[in-house]
Amino acid sequence: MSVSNLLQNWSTFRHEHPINDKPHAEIKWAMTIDLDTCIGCNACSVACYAENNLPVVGKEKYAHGQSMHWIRIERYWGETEVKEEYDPNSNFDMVQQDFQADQGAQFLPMLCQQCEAAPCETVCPVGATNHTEDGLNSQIYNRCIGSRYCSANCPFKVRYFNWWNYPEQENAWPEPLPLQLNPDLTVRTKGVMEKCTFCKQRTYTARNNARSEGRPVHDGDVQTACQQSCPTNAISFGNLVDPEARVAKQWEQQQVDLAKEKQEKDEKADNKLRGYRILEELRPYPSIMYLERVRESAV
Amino acid sequence: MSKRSILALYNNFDEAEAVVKELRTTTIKGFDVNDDLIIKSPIEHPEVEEFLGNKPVNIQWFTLVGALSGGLLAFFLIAGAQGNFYAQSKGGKPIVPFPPDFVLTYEMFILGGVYITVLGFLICAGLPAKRSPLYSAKVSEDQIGILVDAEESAAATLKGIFTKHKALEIQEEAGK
Amino acid sequence: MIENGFDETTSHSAKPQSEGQAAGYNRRDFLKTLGWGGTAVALSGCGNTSIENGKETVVSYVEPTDYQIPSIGVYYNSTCAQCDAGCNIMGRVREGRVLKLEGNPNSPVNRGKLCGLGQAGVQAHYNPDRVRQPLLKGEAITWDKALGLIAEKLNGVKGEEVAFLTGTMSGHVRALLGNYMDALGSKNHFVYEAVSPAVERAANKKMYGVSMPRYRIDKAKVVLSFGADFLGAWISPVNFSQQYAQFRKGSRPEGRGVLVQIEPKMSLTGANADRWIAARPGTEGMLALALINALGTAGLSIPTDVTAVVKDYTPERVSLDTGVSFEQINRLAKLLKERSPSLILAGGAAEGYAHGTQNAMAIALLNHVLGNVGKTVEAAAGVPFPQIAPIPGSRSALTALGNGLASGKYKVVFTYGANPVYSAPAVSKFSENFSKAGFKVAFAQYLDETALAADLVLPLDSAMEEWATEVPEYMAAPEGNVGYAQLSVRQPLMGRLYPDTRGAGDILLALLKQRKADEYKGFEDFYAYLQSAIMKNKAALGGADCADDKFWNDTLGSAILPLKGVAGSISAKPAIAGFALPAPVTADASYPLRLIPSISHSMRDGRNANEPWLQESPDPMTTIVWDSWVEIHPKTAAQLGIREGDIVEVTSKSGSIKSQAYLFPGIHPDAVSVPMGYGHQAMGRYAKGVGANVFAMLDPVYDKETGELAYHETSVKISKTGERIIIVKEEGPARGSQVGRKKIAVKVSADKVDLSKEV
Amino acid sequence: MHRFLRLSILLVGMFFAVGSYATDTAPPITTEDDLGPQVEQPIEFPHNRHAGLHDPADDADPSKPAKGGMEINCMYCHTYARRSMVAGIPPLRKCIGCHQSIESVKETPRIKKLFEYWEAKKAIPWKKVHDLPDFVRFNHERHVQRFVFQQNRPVQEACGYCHGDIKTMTVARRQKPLTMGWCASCHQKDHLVSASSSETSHGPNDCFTCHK
Amino acid sequence: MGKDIREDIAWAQINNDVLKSLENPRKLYWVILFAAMLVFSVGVGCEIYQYNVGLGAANMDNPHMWGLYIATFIFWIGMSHSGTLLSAILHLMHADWRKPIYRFAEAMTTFSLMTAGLFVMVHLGRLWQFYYAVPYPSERWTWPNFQSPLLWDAMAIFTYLSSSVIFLYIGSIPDFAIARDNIHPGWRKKLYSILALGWEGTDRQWRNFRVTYLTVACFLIPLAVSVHSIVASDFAMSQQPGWHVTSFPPYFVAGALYSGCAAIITLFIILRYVFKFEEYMTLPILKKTVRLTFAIAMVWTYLNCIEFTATWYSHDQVAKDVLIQKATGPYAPFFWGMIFCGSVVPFAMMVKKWQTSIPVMFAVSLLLNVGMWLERWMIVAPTYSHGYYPWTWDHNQWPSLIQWGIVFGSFGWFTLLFMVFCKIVPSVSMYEVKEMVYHRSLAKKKEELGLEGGH
Repeated sequence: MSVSNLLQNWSTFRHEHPINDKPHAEIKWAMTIDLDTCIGCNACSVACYAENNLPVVGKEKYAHGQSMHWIRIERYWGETEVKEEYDPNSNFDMVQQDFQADQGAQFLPMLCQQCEAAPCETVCPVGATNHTEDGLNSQIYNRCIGSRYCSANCPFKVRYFNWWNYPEQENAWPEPLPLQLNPDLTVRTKGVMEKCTFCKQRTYTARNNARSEGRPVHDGDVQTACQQSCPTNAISFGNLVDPEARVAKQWEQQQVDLAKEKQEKDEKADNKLRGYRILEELRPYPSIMYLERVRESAV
Repeated sequence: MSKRSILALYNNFDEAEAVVKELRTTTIKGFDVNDDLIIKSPIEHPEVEEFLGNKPVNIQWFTLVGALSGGLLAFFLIAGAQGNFYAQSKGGKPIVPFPPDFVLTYEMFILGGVYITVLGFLICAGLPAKRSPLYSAKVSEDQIGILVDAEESAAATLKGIFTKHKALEIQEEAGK
Repeated sequence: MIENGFDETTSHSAKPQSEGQAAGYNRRDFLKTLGWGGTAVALSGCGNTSIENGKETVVSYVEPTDYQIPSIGVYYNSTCAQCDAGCNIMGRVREGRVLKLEGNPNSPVNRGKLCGLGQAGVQAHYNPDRVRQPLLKGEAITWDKALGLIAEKLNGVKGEEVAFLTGTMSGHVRALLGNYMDALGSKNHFVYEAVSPAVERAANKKMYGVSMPRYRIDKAKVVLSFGADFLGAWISPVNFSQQYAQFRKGSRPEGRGVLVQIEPKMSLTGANADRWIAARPGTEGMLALALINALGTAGLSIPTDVTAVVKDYTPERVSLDTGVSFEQINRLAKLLKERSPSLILAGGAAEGYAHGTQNAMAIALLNHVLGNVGKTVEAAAGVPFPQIAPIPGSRSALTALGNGLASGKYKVVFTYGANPVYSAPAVSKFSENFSKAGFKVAFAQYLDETALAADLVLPLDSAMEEWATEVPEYMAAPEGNVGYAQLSVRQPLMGRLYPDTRGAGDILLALLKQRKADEYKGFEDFYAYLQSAIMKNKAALGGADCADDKFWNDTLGSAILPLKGVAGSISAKPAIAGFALPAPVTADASYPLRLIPSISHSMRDGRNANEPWLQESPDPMTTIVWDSWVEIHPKTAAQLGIREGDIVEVTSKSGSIKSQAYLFPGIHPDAVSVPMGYGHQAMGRYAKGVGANVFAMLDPVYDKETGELAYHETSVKISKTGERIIIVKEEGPARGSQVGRKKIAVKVSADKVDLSKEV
Repeated sequence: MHRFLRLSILLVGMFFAVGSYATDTAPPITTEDDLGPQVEQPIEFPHNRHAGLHDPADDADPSKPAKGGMEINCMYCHTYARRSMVAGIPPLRKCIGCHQSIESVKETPRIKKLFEYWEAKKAIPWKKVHDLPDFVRFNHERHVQRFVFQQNRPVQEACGYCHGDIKTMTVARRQKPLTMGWCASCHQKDHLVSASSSETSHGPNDCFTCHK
Repeated sequence: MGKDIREDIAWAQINNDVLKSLENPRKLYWVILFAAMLVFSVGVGCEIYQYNVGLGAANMDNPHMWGLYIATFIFWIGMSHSGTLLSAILHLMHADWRKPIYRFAEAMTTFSLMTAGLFVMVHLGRLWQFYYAVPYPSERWTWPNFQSPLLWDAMAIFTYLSSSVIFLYIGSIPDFAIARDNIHPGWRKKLYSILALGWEGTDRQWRNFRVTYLTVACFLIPLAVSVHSIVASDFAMSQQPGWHVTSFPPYFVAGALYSGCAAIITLFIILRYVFKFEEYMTLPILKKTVRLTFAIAMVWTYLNCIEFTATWYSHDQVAKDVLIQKATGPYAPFFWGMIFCGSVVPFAMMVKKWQTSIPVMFAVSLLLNVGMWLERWMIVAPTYSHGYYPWTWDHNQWPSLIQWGIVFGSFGWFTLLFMVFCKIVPSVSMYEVKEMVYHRSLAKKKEELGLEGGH
C-alpha cells in the first residue's frame, strides 16, 4: 500500500463501517437476554471466570471496586411511584425504604454490549480496541497501554482494568490453580484493559472450522460460556445476519433494528413487544437485546 | 592585496549613525557601505536599519514553505497511516475521518511553520558561526560596534573617520 | 502461544488410569508442559514483542494418541460431585488437564446446563489447599502405614464400637461401604447432611406414598411454592431451572406460568416470583389449609374428609395469624382454581419448625385437593439395585451419632463427605463428643474442621480424579419416560495431581482387603471392582446384546447408564389425620426476632467454601461477596437504629455471631436472616475466617415427627456493636435503584405483552 | 537567492521522502532469506535428508551414503498441522517407526541417541525455532487447509512461506522475519480462494484473529 | 502609580544585576531547591512503587478510571498558557511591561508542559509500552489511533512544548551572548558559548531575529489556544454526562490563562526576592499582572456560570444529576472550595492597596491555584462517581497516598526544574530590559525636549 492506494481506495476509507452504509457481510454476532427467564443465579458469571481466565481479586480489592467479572448480575428492586423522581439530596440510606419486594426482584446480566458504534473504540490512543469483521468490539491486550480512556467513555462501565499484576505479584492463581487456565487465551497482567469478548476463542474456532469445511457458520455451532451454562436458557447468542439463527429471529420478532437508535415500535401506543436495548438513545448501537421482565398482575 | 577589518566602538546610536553617514559619503577604495559594513549593537534597534538602508529578510518564505509542507505532510501521513493501519475499523466512523485529521493537520501546520522558520533564521542570520576575532564584550553591554572590511590601504582613512567621531576604541586585524 | 502445550500424558476415559500411567505418563513432564500452557503470562514483564529463537523448549509426545490432538479440547463425561443433585457433566480436557466443566447435553438431570457451584468443581480439583498425603496427627505418613494403623486400631474392637459417618451416598462406593460395615459387623453407618430435605421426604411419604416424587414445574400453570427455593438450592436446582424456563415460556400451550412464593426471607426463587408473600414464619401450613377453605368457597369441590380437617382454618382467621391479607388469600385461591394444573411445593423455609412435617403435609394436601397429584407430581422410578440406591442424609443421623459418641460407645469413627464439627450446633457439643472416640479417621480433601479433629486424615482424590458411580436421589427423566432411572458414572478426567491421593472407593477396597482378603483379592483397584460389578449386570443394564468392550466403552463415553427403573406408585388418596398446627408463637420479649439461616445458592452447607469463584460470586440478592451478613427489614432496622454496614451482634439462647447488617426489603419484618456456609475455622485459605458460622448459634429444637433440627425455630435479639464498615458488595450506592433511567431493567405486566408468538 | 531555492527543493524533497516512506511501510512479502540464529538441538535432525529433493546420483550406487533427500511430505511427521492450531513436533514413536527398520543408519550417533530417548521413554526436549510471542496465536490448520487443500499448492511451498526452505536445512532455522507487519503484508494480499476458481480474497484482518 | 522601570539604569548595571542571579542568589534559593528535590524524590519513590505493583497502588477503581493524574495533568497544561500569554500575545500588543517578566513565564510554560507530560506517563497502565502511542512506521505495521483525542493531545503538547522551547531559546540567544561575554571562564562559559551560537549582535542577526521572534510568537498564540481546547476535547468529545459540554474548550482556555497568571504572580514574588530583582520586577508591573489576572478570573467565572446554567436548562437529566451531585454530594466541599478560591478570592485583587502588597498577593495567588487545581479535579472525578449507569456509582473512592505523593512530587519536579533554570539562564531578559530602558529614556528625553520646547 502506498499513497496511490490511499487515493485509489479513497471512497472505501470514507465508509462508515459498520453502521449505516456497510453492514456486516457474513457474520454479526449478537445476543438476546431474556430477563423474564434470567433467575439471577450467577452461573454465567462463574462460567466466564472459568472460560476467560478471570482472576479472583479477593475481598479487599473487590471492596475497592477492582473486581474483574466480565458479566455481572445486577439486582433491581421495584420502586414506589413517589420515588420515581430521583431526589439527589436524599440520603441513600433512605432510598432503600422505598424499594418494593412483593413482586420479587429483577436481575439484569450486564456485559460488554459489543456496540456497533462503540464509544470506546474511537478514543483508544493506540487502537487497541477495534471493530472486527464479525461485529465484535475487540480488545487487544498486548496493544493496550492502559490509558483507560475506553472505560472512561463506556456508558455501561463494562470494561475492567487490571489494576494489579494478578498472575504474578498478586498470586491470584496459587499452584496448582494455574493448570485450570484456558490456554486458548492470554492471561492478562497489570495495566491492561479487558472485557467480555463474546468468547472470541469459541467464535473464531467455530468460524475457522466452518471455513475449513467450506460452509457457513450454522446456528448452534458456537455457544458462549455464559449461554452454555445458563440453566434457564435465558441467553441466546448467534449470527444476526443468518435468518435461521435464533437470535436473528428474536430480533426480527421483537422489531429491534441494530442500526437504529430509536425503534419504531416504541413509538406505537399498542406496542406489545418487550425487546429493548439499554442506553440506546446514546447511539452506541448495542448488540445485546434484552427482553423485559414480565410479571403477572392477576396475583 | 590584503584586507583589513576594523572595529570601532561608540557610545550611542547617534554617534554610530553619524559614522555610517560619513562612510556613505566618502569614497574609499575597496570599501562598499552596503557590503563591508556591519553594525553590532546590544539591543535590537530599528533605526539601524533605516540608516543602513533596506536589507531584505527572507524568513517569511521559510515560514510559508514550512507551514504548508507541515500541514500537507500531516494530512497525507495521517490519512495514509489510517488507510494502511491494518484493520482499523472504528464503530460508526470512517477509516479516514476528517475532523480528527484536521486537528492534527493544524498542529503539524504550526509545528512545520515553527521548525522551518527557526531553520530559516539560522540560515539567514548565519548562525551558528564562529565569533569574528574583532569582537568586543562591550557590544553586549552597552556600546555600538561598527565593523568594516577594507583594503589595507584604506585602513588609515577609515580609522580617521572613526576617531573623528569619537570612537571609544578601535581594534583592527589583518584579514586573509 | 503458538506451538501449544502437548505432553505425553493422557487422561483417558476409556482406559483405567493405571494404564494411562503405563503409557508413558510422567508426572514431571506433565506438570512442566502444562505449566507453560497455562501459566504463560503472555503480557508478563515488559511485554516482550520480539521473536525469540531457541529459548523455549517444546516437549512432544513419546507416543501419539489418536484421540488427543494438541490445542484441541476434548470433552469427557462424568458426574458432578459439588452437591447431591448428581448433574451429569462433561469436562473439557486439553493436553491432559481438565479446564472447564460443562453440563452434559444428554443428561435428563441438567440437560447440558451447569450451575456456578458445579462449575467451581475444577477449583475443588486444583485447589491449593488439598490434603496431599495421609496425615497422622498432622505428620505425613505413607499409605501402608496409614492402612496398617487402621487395621491395628480396629483390632479387637467390636463391630458396634465402630461408626462410619458419611454424607449422602449412592452407587458402588456405597455398596462397598455397606460391605465393609458388614465385614466389621457394624450397623453404625450414619448418613448426615447438614442441609437436607429430610422433613419433606417424611411428609411426602405420608401424603404421596413416595418420598421423592418427580415435580413437573414445566407442566404447571401456577406454581405456589412455600419456601422451596427450587431455583437456588433445593434438591436439584439445575433441573428445576430448566423446567422453570419451560414454565415461563409464553409460547407454551399452557401459556406463561405464574409463580407465587411464600416465605419469610426472599430466596432466589422468591426474587423470580410474580408475587412474593412474606407470611409470618411458621404459619405456612395454616395458610395452605386456609387456601383449601377458600378454594371450597370459590367453588372447587373438596372431599368431605378434607373439609372436616381444614374447617377451622378459615381465611379470615388465618389472615390474622399469617399476616397475609384476606384478599390475597382469595386471589390466590381464585388463581389456583382457574389455572389448572398447578403445583404446590413445600421447601425448607416451611419445614424448619417443630411442626415442620405437619406444615409440609398440609401443603401437600393442597396438591391433592387441586388434583395435581399424578399430573404435576409424578412418581419417580427407583433403581433396581437396592445396594446402590442413595441413602439420603439427614440431620437426625448426627444427633444419633452424637449421642453415641457422648456415651463413649464408639472407639473408632470414620468420617467421609461430612463436616459435622463445623455444621453441628454448638449446644450439641459435637466436637467435644467427637474427641471422646478413641481413633478418628477422616477421609478428606481439605483439612476442614472435622479432619483437623481427626487422628488420621486420608487424602481423597478430587471428583476429577476418582472413579465412582452415583444414583441421584431426585430422579429426573427424559420427556415421556416415566419409569426412567439412571446410574451416573464419575470417572477421572485427568491424571492425579498428587500421587498420594486415593479415591474413596480405593480406600474402602483396601480396608475391605484387610478384612476379607480372599473375596476382594481379584480387584486390583476400585476401577476393577467397578468394572466387574457393572459388567456382571450388563444384561440388566441394557447391554445384553452388546460386546463387553463396546458396552464398557459406551458406558464410560456417555457416563450415564439408563436403568429400567422400579416403578413407584403415587397414592391419589392421602392419609389425612388431623393437623395440629400451632398458632404463631408470640415473640419472646428478650429474643424478639426469628432467625432464618438461609441457604446461599453457592455456599450451601459450607463444603465448597474454599473455592474462590464461589466466594467472589456475589450473592444474587444482596450482592455481597467474601463475607456473611445479617439481613434486616428496613423498618425493623429503623426501629433499632441500624444502618447498612453496622456490625451487629445476633444473639440466640445458644450462641451469638457478629456480622454486617444489610437492609433488605425481601424479608419479614419480624425475621433476620444469616447465610449458612461461612465462618470456617479451617479448610483453606479462601474459606478460613470468612464470615460467621450461623450453625453454631442454632437452638436445639427438633421436628416432632422426624427428629430433624428445626432450623427456623431460633429466636434472636440483635444489637449494634458500634462498629461500622463499608459492605463489600457488587451494588453501588444507588442500591439497585435506577433513579429515573427507565430503560435499564424494565418490568412489564403480563397483559401488556404478547408472549405467545415469541421465538 | 539560490540558497533559498535550494532549500525549498530540499524541503519539498524531504516532504515527499518522509511521506512516501511513512505511508508505504509495508515490508516486502518475500524477504531475503535472513538466516536466524543457529539453535542447538538435542539431536541434529537433518531436514534435508528427509524432506530434501531426491538426487538422481544416489540411485547409481545405493551403497554410498545418499546425498539427496527422500521428499517426505511435511505433514507426514508434522501431522497435527492440518487439524490443529499447532503443527506439533512428531512424537518419538514416529521416528522410531521408520528407524527401527532402517538398518543402514542404525549405528550412526544421531540414531543411537534417538534410541536412547526411546528406551528411556523420554520426550526429546526440542528447542523452539519459530517462537512467536505468547500473545500471538498462529493457526496452522487454517493455513494448511487454505493453501494446501483448497488452493492445491505444494506442501513445501505452503509451509515454506513462513518456515523458509526447510528442505535444504539440517536443523531448521528461522528464515522469515515473522513480525506482525510481515504477517499482515500477506494477509492484505489477495489469494485465490481455491484452485478451481479465479475468485480471490484476502486474509482476515481483524486483530482478534491472532490476538486472543 | 510608579514607573514600570527606572529609565536611568545603566545598561551595564542591568547586565550586572541579572548575571549576579546566576552566581549568588539569596539563601532562600537553596532552601527552595532542596525542598523541591525532597518533594520530587518522594514522588519518584511513589512512581517506582506504582510502576512495580500496578496502578492499583493509586487506588483507582472501576468506574473511577482516571484520578488525580489527569486532573493534575490538566492543571499543568493550563499553567503553561501564561508564558505564551505574556511573551507572545503581549509582545504582539507591544506591551513593554512584559519584558522583565516574560522570560520566567516562558520557562514556566516549558517546565509545566514537561510536568504535564510526566502525568501522561504516570497515568498509563503500561508505561513501558508508551511508544505504541507514537506514530512511527514500525515492524508491527500499526499506527496509533488518530481519532483519539488523547493522541491529539500528545501531538498538541509535543508541538507546544517544542515550539515553546524553541521560542524560549531563540529569545535567550542575545542573553546567552551577554553571559558568555561576562562570565568568568569555566564550564558555564563554554556552555553559554555554545548556546549563544556565536551571536554578535550584528545588524543582520538582529534583523532576522526580529522577524523570527515575531513569526514564532504568531504561531504560538493559536497553538496555545488549540492545546488547551484539545485537552478540553478529551472530555468534551466523550459521551459522559458532565463532560459532553460544548463550552468546555473556551472554558479550559480561560481556566488555563487564569491559573497561569496566578502562578506567574507567585513566581514573580519568589524570584523578585530570591534573585534580588526588585529593580526590574517592580510593583507597578505586579499591579498590571494582578489586574490582568482579575480580568481573566472574571472571564473564567462567567464561563463557569455558562456551563452550569447550560446544564441546568438542558434536557440532559443525567448531566444535571452530575452537577447537583457535584454541588451536594461527597465532592461538595471541593466544589465549593473551587468556587470560593476561583471566583470569590480574586475580588481581593480589586482592592488597590492589596494589588501591590506582596504578602497579600502571594496568598491570593496560591489560593487561586488551589482553586484551579480543584476545578480540574471537579471536572474529572464527579462524572465517574455518578455516570449514566446508576449500578456503577461509587462514592467511596479516595486517592491513595501513592497518588497524592506523585501529585505532590510533580510540584517538586516543576520547582526543581524552574529553580535550576533560573540559576543557569538569565531569568530576566537583559537585552529587552535594555530596550525598555532605552525606549523609556528616549520617551522621557522627548518629553523633556517637548517641555523645553514648550517653554
